[in-house]
Amino acid sequence: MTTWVDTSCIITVFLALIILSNYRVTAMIRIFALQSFVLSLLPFFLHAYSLSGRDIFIVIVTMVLKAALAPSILFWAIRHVSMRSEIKPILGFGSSIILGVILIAGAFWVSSSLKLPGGKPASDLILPCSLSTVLLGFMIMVTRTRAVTQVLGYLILENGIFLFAVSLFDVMPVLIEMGILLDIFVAVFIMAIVVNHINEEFEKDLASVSRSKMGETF
Amino acid sequence: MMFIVFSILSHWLIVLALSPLFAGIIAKIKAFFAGKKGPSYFQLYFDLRRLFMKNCVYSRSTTWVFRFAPIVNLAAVLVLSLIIPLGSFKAPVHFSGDILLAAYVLGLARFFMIIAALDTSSSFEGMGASREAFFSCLSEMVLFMNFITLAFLTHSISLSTMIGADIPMSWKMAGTVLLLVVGSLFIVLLTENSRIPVDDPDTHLELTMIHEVMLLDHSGVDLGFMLYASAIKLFIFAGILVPIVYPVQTGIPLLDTLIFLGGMLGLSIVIGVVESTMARLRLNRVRNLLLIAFALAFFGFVVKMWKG
Amino acid sequence: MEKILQFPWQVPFGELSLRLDSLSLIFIVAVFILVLCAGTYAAGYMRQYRGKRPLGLHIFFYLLLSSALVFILLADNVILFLGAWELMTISAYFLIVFQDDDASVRRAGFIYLIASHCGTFLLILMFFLMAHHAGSMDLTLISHAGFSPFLAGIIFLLAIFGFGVKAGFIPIHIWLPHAHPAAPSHVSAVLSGVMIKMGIYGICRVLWTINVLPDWCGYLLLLIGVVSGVMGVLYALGQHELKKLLAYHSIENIGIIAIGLGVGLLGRGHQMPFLAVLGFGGALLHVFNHSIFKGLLFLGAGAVIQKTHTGQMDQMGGLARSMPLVSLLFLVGAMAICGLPLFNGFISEFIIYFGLFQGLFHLPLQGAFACALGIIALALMGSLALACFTKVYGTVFLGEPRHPGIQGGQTPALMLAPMLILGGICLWIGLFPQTMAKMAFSAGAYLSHSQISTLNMGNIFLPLSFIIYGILLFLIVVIFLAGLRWKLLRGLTIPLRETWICAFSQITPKFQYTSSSFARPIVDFFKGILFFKREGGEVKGNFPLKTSMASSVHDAVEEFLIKPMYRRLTVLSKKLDINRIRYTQMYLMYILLYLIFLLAWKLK
Amino acid sequence: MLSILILMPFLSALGVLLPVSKAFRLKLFLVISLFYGLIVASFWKHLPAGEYHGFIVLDPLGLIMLSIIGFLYLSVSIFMMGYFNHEQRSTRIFMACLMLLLSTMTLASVSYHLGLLWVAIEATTLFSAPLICFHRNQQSLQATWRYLLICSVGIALALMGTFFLAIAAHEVHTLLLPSLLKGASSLSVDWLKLSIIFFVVGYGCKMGLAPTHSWKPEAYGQAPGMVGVIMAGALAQCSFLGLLRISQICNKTGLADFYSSILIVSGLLSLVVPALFILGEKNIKRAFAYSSIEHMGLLVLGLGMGAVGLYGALFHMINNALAKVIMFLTAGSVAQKYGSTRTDEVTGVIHIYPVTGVLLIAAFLAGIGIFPFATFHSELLILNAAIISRHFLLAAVGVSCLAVMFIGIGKIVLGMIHGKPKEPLIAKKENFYMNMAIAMAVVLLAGIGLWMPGALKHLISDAVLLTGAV
Repeated sequence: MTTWVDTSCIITVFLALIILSNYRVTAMIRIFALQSFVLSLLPFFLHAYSLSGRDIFIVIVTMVLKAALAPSILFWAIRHVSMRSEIKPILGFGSSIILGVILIAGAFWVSSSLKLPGGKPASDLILPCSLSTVLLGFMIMVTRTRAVTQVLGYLILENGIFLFAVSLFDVMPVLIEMGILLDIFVAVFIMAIVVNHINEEFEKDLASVSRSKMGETF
Repeated sequence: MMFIVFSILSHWLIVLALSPLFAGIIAKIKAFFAGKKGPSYFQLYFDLRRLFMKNCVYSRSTTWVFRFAPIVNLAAVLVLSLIIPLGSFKAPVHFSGDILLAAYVLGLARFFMIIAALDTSSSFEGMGASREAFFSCLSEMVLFMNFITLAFLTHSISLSTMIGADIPMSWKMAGTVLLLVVGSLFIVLLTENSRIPVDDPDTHLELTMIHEVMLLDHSGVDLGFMLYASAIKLFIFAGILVPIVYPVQTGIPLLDTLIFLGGMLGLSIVIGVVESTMARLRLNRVRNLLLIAFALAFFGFVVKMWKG
Repeated sequence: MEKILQFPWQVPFGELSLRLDSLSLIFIVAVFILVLCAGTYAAGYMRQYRGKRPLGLHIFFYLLLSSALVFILLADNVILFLGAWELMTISAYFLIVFQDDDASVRRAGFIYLIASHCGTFLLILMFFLMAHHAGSMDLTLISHAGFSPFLAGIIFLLAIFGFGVKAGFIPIHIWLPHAHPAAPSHVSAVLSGVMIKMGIYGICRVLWTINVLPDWCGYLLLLIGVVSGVMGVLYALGQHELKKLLAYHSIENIGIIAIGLGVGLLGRGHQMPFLAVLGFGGALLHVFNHSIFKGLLFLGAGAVIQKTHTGQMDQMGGLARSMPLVSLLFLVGAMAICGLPLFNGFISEFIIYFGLFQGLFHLPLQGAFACALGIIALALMGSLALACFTKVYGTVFLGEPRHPGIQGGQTPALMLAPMLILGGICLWIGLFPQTMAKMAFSAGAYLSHSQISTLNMGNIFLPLSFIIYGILLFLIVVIFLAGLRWKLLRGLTIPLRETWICAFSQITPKFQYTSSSFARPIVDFFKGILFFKREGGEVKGNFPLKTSMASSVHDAVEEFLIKPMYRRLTVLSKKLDINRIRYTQMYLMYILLYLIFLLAWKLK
Repeated sequence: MLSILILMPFLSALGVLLPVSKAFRLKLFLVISLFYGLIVASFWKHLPAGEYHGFIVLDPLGLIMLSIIGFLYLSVSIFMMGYFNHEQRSTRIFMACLMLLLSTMTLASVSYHLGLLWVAIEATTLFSAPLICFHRNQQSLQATWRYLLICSVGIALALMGTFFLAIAAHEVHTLLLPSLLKGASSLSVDWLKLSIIFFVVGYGCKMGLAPTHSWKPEAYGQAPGMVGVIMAGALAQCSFLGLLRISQICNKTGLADFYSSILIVSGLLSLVVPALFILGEKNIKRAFAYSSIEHMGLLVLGLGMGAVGLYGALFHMINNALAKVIMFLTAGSVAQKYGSTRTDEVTGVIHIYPVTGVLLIAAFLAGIGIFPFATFHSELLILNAAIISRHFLLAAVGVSCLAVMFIGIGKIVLGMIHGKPKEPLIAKKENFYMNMAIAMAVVLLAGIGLWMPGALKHLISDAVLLTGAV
């Protein structure tokens, strides 16, 4: 089963890289949904032979939250604020790919010095891949100017964390549940975006908001 | 006690009696060089007598300060005169630090002179006052530089010692130093007593006046006091200079006094000659003159330090 | 003599330990006299503001300031000292900005606050260095610890800058000439009289605490004294505003004090207790004297400004006739500050001179040279101060009013009484200096860690008594001459005429020399270091019409150092602030970079 | 007992959400915070027993935090009695969120399980967001957004930190603090280091340490005064509690130097950065925000400097909280009176509103740490710790930053206090509740500065012992 785990890790990182280099919002959301789907299958691969009730629960919840709910909220959001794509990419395709690759390299470099303790890990790719997904997600947030896409980046980052959490499945009881809490948290604050029309406010380019207005209260 | 009182009084007697004569001699010399007969040696005595008989006239804008200033002025120079040894080694009043008292009593007199001048609210006197204030700053600096050098030479801050007994010895040891000091002191003398080339004591009505113009509004007794004071002041400065250049001491009081007076006579002649041969300097040159004097004294100090 | 009281005080490192020794005693006496006098004066002076301003707050801060001053002088514990110090700084600020509807006043107050608070921070560092080294927050214990020359030097420098800001050493004096004119007069009296002396006290305390200092400290102190003194009085000459002029004179006197301290320090360093006592004692006596006569001068200035509603000397004149008593008292103060005989200023300056001459005779060459420098500087200061105060007295009180609006009037007794007291003290010390001199000398001996009984103080007291005889003699002569004059003029009616200005008929007050024109030659002479500016004044055309001339002396340090620095900082932070408006993700990027930095720094 | 403390506000939040009158809400709020305060006060006598098998335990550190929270809520609730007389906006959500925030912060300060701690802090972020955009205008929404984004990133990082810690502690097999400390020797150092870094950055975001501080001026600038108090005084310090917990572990595992070096770096940054920004500032709330960054930096520095510094830091936690009450509440009342918080629009407060003016003076003095306010002592303690631990340069830099800070804040606040007001000089009537709420804090802070209560002293030293700092 290790191959399955490895491939899903690789796929996760790769998809994150694609998203980083992509600027069409709908496409980004779809790819994200795919990534979440792959991730949510991980518990199966990890405990293929000894599926516990907890596994089933995790898989279902994550699938619902990550692969279904979050994307649909995002779609709703962009429909609501009627935006299709980023206005101006801060980084071009090439440069973002290169940056992503560098980040991935860094992630592998850092995690090379860290050994997952306790028995033989399900896959030694999990740690580097999760780290690089986190960094890529971070990078996406940094390079996007729109609220929705930044949230997307955050979701990717959070997928990376989830990937890591899954690997810790039997090291510590409650961790994955905490990851799921994070999901809920995110879901809530996407709502916040939509409800508060933050995006409409953000249609005005932030840079154009004058210093005095920023400084102004009331 | 009695002795002190007696010596003080006799000292004053000499000063009061001789200072106008000293000024008279200088005037005579100048007249001689100008090829005139000139006033009598005793002209100043007559003037003073006349002035003391006369009534005063005051400006409406003046206050008590204006009336008070001449008194302070005369009193100051009289007190000052007590620390000058006339011929003998010691002056009637001598203690370590008496030069400081002297300098500051002089300052007191100057203070009142200046505010009295400003009291008249006349532009000329204001001008004079301002210049007096300025030049006195420099001359005082020079004076103190000389004091420092002399003090450093004699390890004392009492004038009677500084220009007293061991001056002849110092001439042997550090003659150059004393030479420099003498030069700079002479310039101070000219400035402080408003002689040519710094100032002209004979005219009162020139915009380039410094000291003399401050007397414009004084009249009668006050003017008398003022003139007497300046005469005494000149006498005092000469009295400081003479023992340094002419340090002959026999030990017989009377004889010493005579020798001293001889020295004074000589100095008066020198002053007269200088005054009549030199032209008045432009005002802004005066300060350069004073700076030169300072340089001289300072150089003296440095040389002394060098000799150790 | 020293008394120590200790109470528990439950704050970190805090202990309510008070010590009263001969050093703090002389300061405390000055504080009490001046605070009481100024307070009484204020009772009369502040009447004009009743109902217009929050007087309650003002009084509160005045009392706070007074008590803070006392606590500073008594504090034997670092925390207590610093706390009292902070209180003093703040309450003084709120006293200064009393007339806060005037923008310049606010600015002055703020400059003061910044300057002194920065000083405080240096002090915190200094005290903690001391405490860290000695392992105690108690000054008495710290004084028992030995300090390495290097550490002692560092601490000394911190003290010079930290306390120097308060004391107003040049070049860290910038707050002083702004704050004093801005404050109400009784406040300026307290500020200049005692508050800036706290800086001196602090330095003395440090000198006392660290009893072995490297040699250069003495020279540095002396040099600072010379520079501050001369520059201070020169700036003072350049001023047109009465209280600003007085403020600069405070700097000058602080310079004189610093010279005294420097000589004392040199004496202490070279094991010459007599010299040390002379230097320290002279300085401390001058501290006392200055607080008295400067207080008197500020109160007098206040009385004048209250009537004329302006501090511009070029407009004043002839006030001696309308307010004779005030003018007389001001004259006393002026003569005292010029160090003229008869008043207290002369005594302390004489002692310092004496010490300098002793140093000239007995110190090694460079020391002697430094002393000579000090003497020259003192002489120059003396004569410049004389010029300055003849200018003040002549243009403010004598002559004719230069502006129609100027007339004096009755000054309430509540304001006159304290001035009379202060003037009386000036005369008392001037004629009978023994008491205060003894006090100052014992303080000096305490500061130089030497027993006064072992020294032959006659060497200084004898000249002092001679000085007094000389002054008395002078008075006798004056009286005699006055009598003579009266006798000569008896029976004659003295006619009053116009001032005779060389046969010129219509005389107007405009003819008079103004204070600026009076000071002009000196200011011109020192142009090089004074940054003396003139605008206008040149006459054009064959038939010149109206023209105007304005001259001003600018404070070099402020113009060329402080202002540009502050401007730069503000501009920088504005630039950064613009950056703040950029996209949020820039900050996300900072976080990312920070994370990566930490990872790279700590994990490899 | 503790669970009551957590649940009471939670339920009352639900109560607040019901459609009741504003007056009732205010009263309910006041009563709840009074109860809360009383309960916390009772803890000073003896600490309550742990609950939920040691997941929830109150130790001296937690008690310090709880007392701070309690006092803050009390004064805020009193303040609101006056403040909301003039507000038309609906207060339902606002108060509910405040209450939820209270319960979550309580949870955070009593949770002995690092996972639980993380959960609590995440929840606080969620509930504090709506408070910021109380005035729903563009700027406040932007501020909220920035706050949410940055803090959620922080939380994610903190979560990773927790995970790493979990891996480090795989032998202990739990994140309960006591067992972690017991099994400290078995923790794997590399993972611990990694987790420490992520914790510092993650919780640093919530504390607003530079360079993650950028949300602070925005959020505090937009939020109403009370929220500023809660966030700067309680919320930020809750996440500092997280760092304190980490330091407990580090002191056990001999990573103290590693930890303190990181802390000193971020502390220094948080001293320098606001000093660079403050001089250009005109808005009093933003200025106070910068000063709060500065104080967070001081806390972290203190934590990084061994026992003495920690003592100072804990003392400073309390003083800072009280100072923030004074500062932000005064700013709030000024803002409400003038409709602005910019120093060029607000002048002459002392002439029109004498009491507020005096309080503003107090706020200034307390904020920059002037005797007799206790902030003076705690700042000195931390500086002294820097010198004792021989970080002379650090002390010098810190001192100069404090000086610049002082200039910046002074320029703004004093500019407001003095000056010729636009309106005529007639003293106006002021609201009793608002001034009283502030005055309470002033008296307390000055009181501590003049005479530090023995109980407090002991509490702090117990806390220091607890962390095992040397």
